[in-house]
Amino acid sequence: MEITGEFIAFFILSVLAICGAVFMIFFTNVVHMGVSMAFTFLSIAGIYFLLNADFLAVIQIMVYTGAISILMLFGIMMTRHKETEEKLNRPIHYWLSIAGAGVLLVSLVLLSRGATFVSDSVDTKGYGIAKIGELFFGTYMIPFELASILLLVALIGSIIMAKKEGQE
Amino acid sequence: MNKVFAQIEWSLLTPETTIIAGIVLLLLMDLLLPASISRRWFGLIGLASVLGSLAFVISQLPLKPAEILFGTYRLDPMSLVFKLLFLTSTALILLVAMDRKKADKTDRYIAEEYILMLSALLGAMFLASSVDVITLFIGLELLSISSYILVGMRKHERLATEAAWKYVIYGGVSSAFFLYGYSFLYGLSGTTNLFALGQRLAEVVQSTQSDLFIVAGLCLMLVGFAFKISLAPFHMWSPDVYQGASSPVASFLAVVSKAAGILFLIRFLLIAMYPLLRSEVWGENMMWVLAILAAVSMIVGNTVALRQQNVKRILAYSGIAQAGYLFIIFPSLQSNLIFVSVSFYLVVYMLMTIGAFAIVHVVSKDTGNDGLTSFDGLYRRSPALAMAMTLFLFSLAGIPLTAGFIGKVSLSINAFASSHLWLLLSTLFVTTVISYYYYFRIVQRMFVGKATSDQKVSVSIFPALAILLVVLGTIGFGIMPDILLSKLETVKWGYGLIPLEGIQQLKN
Amino acid sequence: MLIASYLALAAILFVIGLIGVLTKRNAVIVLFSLELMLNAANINFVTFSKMGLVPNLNGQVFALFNVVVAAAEAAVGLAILFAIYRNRETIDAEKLNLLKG
Amino acid sequence: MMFTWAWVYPLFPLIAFVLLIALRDVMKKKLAVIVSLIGIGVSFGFAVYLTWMGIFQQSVIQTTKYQWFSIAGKPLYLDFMLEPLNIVMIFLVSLVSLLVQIYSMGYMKGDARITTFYAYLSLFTSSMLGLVISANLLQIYFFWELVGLCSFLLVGFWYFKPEAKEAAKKAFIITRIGDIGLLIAIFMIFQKVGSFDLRVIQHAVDSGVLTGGALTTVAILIFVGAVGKSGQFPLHTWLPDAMEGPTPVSALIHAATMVAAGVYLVGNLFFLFEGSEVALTTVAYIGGFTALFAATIAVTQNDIKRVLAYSTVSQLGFMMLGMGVGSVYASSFHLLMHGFFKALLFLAAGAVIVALHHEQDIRKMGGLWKQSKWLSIPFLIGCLSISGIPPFSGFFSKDEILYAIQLSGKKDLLAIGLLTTFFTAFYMFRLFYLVFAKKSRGDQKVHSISRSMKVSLAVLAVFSIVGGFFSFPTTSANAETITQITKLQGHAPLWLIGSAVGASLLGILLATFLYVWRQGSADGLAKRLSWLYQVSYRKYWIDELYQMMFVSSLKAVAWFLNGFDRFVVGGIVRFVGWGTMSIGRLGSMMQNGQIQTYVLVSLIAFLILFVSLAFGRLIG
Repeated sequence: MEITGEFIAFFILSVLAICGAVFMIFFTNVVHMGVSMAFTFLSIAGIYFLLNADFLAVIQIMVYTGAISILMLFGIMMTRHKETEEKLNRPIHYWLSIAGAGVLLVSLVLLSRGATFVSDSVDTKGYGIAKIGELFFGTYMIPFELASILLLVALIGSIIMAKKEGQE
Repeated sequence: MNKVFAQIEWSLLTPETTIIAGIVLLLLMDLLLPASISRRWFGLIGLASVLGSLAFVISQLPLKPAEILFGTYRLDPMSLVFKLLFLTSTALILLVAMDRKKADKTDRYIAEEYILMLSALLGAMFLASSVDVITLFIGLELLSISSYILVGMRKHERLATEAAWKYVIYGGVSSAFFLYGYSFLYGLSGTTNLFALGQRLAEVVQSTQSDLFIVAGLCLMLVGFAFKISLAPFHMWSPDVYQGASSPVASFLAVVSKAAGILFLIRFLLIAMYPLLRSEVWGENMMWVLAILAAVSMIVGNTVALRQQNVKRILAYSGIAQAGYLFIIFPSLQSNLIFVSVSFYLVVYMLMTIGAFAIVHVVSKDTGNDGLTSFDGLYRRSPALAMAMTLFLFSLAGIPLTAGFIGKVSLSINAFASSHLWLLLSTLFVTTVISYYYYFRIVQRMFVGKATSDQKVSVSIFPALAILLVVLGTIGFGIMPDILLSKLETVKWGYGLIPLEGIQQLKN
Repeated sequence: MLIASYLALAAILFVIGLIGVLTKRNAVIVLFSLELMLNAANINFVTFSKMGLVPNLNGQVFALFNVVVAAAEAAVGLAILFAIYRNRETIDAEKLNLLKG
Repeated sequence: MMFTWAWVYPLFPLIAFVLLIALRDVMKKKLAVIVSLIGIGVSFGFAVYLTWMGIFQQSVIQTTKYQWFSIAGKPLYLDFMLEPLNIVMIFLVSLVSLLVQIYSMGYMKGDARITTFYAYLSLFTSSMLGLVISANLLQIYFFWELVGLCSFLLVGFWYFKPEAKEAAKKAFIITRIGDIGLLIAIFMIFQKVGSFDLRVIQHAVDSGVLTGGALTTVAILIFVGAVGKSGQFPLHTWLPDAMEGPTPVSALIHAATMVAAGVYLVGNLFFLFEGSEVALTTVAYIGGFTALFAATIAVTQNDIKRVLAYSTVSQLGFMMLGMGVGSVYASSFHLLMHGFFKALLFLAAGAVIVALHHEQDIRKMGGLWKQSKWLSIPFLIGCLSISGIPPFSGFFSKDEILYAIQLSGKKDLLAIGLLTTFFTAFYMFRLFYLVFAKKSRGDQKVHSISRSMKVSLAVLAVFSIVGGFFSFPTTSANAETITQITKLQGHAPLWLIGSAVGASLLGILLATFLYVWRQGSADGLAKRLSWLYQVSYRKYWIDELYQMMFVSSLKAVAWFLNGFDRFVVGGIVRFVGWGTMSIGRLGSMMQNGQIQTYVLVSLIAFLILFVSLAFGRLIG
């Protein structure tokens, strides 16, 4: 395989992403878990850059690495009961989960391996933010508006659920 | 670009905009009215906007199929029927939901509750009128996220929050499976339009002789569909969530959410997958998958229901079984007739489920719990309620003279007429017999059990109206099903499954 | 650069996310893992948007929509967890099992 | 001018039911009974009119049909038929219902839920009448289920008795096994023919659309439904247990009408059976076997109602046997006569039970002959009738069936028929003697029976005596009817009549010998005349014979069949229950409240799906 800059970048980013995710699984300190997950999200943003999805990468950093990670850390802080995560008390469940996930992984990787018929490179000059904007306010205008209602609903819902009672 | 927008017939969207207007109005009222004013009548605003929307939908008749922006919004007979179904059920559920406890702890979120119900409805309506996966997905998520919160609204109750949590996680996982699966199909087709998708997939299969990615994608997506429809073994969230949610919300999930999932599945399979389903191997495989899901649902739903002590859980399991009944017809996807049966059964299912949950709501409000015991001796206390509940349960069980019987007959007939799935039908018959047991158990408790108090169960005017309407429907469609069936038979279902140009060609 | 590598990366992240959902006891981490699964799906979309059989921007647009949905889901999920924490002082996934049977 | 509204028959009892159920808290009990009686009375009035017009005047009765709904583009009609078989059934059902309701005024007096009881009875009558006028399979099924439901409600009417509850459950489950067969048959027919309409189906059979293996399968599946409802072997076990219900219910539902519905169904759909030799043979042999073995069991029973219940099973088997050898005429005739005398026997037995303070064990009864002529004479009439002694009604109809068997040429079945006749006479007179002969074995004073009960007994007794003199209506050869009922050619030969009556007399004689003479002879042996010594000497070997033939062998049969009931049929019932419950238990065990388990279950299900569909190709 020819070693290109893209390959090296992909290699580093994916190792980072996978490590972050794996550490999340194996860490015992809950805060560490959150931080390692943030790393994964950041690496995914890098992957998006590699795939010429600049706008999405920026959004990924802002929403995931920024907002959601911080939100989750807040969540961990505010609901912290114990600092460390304990192991599951259900060994059968645990091992079945690992086995099931293993089978899934094997089949998905085998599946990806078979993706040879997919064209390998494409002209991505047109993948600019302007084009995305056109799509959003053209073809996908209706789902776009719908998404705004979705966010409104999420906002209202979060407020209801998270609000402390008895303040008034 | 501006010209394009000017040409689009935005007036098609009036039913949806009416709902949005209702949401905005509720938000503003809640904001502007002083806290001291009771918000209990807000339900009327919600109801008004639903009824307004219903009127607009009806005013779109006689229907001219139309599309906006490449099918991201589309109006065809299928979407119209399902919208009518969603709107009617929401209207009935709103009537029930207006009956609230005195000084309920959730009273301060009364406006939000109606807003969320309307927004969930809005999601379902957009889902009903689209053939674009993005709109379908966003509509589905709007429905889901609104429902998550609706379930957890009574946040001072442990059961409610726990139910909401389970719903979010299960819903999230199935969304992830759905998206992951669809990503493969996108990779093959590069489109989000269902018609283009179907065409492209058929070409791909022909040119590469491989359908591995399609199978993988479809299997992954099925998790998402089966979750929404609560088909076993992807049903496990539903009993817990129904129990934790308030009864009106549970009936909303059981009816609107389920019907939306079914519509999505129908459109997806019959538009995007249809070219493949017609091929022998593919069709056969898919037939078996759906048949197994249906059989497992019937068996699991009906047997586990036997062990339940909580009425809402019983109804949840019964809903799982009902989804299974509905699916006996799907293995024979070729037939156009299935739509008549499916839509008729959905209407019937809507009536009896909303009715049953409405009574659970009224009774549990009175007794303070929704266990089986709360129904003890209901006949002595409120004969009318007990009779209505008996009717709904009989209808769910498929006893003659109720709409449920006709629904089951019409499903079985079409399943017979177009396929040879004896196994599925035998399962239907056998599990129906099993189901008698737990339905009768409730009936027995109502008529024979000893009531803990002699007081009448108080029912306020709105839920009484809803129950009355539902009773009339259940009996009416049971005795004179032709009122509805003949209407449904004239609907041009096929228009919902072909591109707009195709429809215009057909018309000329 | 092979498309298979990207797809494999997505698959690995998806499965790790799933393991997190299945085995973590802290509910916040469960929610976090769920986000990871959604992200994995997004990687697929973006990959196909560049290297699919019919590459176009629709994949990226879909991914953007997914980000919106995922964020909304995360917010709502976390808010629900707060409510649970207020109710019973714990968000241990193993203890959230009042509803069963 | 003949009125064509067939639906009036079920209508009035239905109205009565609705009124009774709706107003059962406000209505006085007396009024409720009157309302119910009026409902069935009106229907009976119409039935008499119909019988007069349709049978005695032989006018052709037109019926109209109404479109109900359409499925798959095919209209479904509410369709009625008023052919001779239907008219007779309407007459039988409405008459027995009316009499049972009159009887219940006395029998159920003082029961707190008498209004409910009458409501259920009305609903039953209504649905039974609906059943016998339906000309559409789906409609038949509809009412078929409804009568089953009423039976369930009425068997379990005294739900506070655990046995009643169990019996209701058993009846429900076992008849449902048959119903599934019937339902599958109905849908198979629809698939092949495209209609539920009996006329269309008949046409399809005639024109060869439905033929061969499919026809056999359909016919046998329909027979499975009839087996469940009519208590044929091996689904008979629910019927004796159903005797836990109130006795009027046993008389109406489990003797005269509902259990005969299976026979009626076979008769009504006889055109399906006609085309298939296999199906007919199955019907004949199952019927014959049931007739014989139920009769032998009846010999060993000690509960008065259970004897009658087994007798019902046996007689229904006899009717099936008649159907199986191809004579709708003979079987329907016997069905009608059986309806009269079995209802009479049950109502009399109910009166006995009331008179003896709810004692049902015949070993503790006796001597009622002298105490109450009102009980003993109707009971005797019933016994003579069922035994087939001329000129009582049973003689005529039984004779026709035996003649039909003889015509079919099946010697083995004829032997079974005669043997059944013998056993029938024997167990009926055993019952009669134990209850009525000799001295009273209990020492309580006998209750007097009320007037309403006497009326019903008297009417049924009259019908049991004279019923046989009216011949069963037949269809004219050129009429377009669904059920062709034609008289048997010629008359039964004298030897057949002679051997049938002889078998009965032998049975009666044996019973007399064993239960009347033998007992008396034991104490005062020395004082008797010498021929009594002879008798007592003979008694010795008759005792041996009795011991060998009846006590031992029948006990063995009974033991075997009891085992069959308990282990095989009961086993099936239990297994169905157990299997269902364990799937339920497993399902609810997995539902352990952990969302992670739920996700895991879904994951595994998904993997099974995915791997089975695609994994092979993934590796390859």
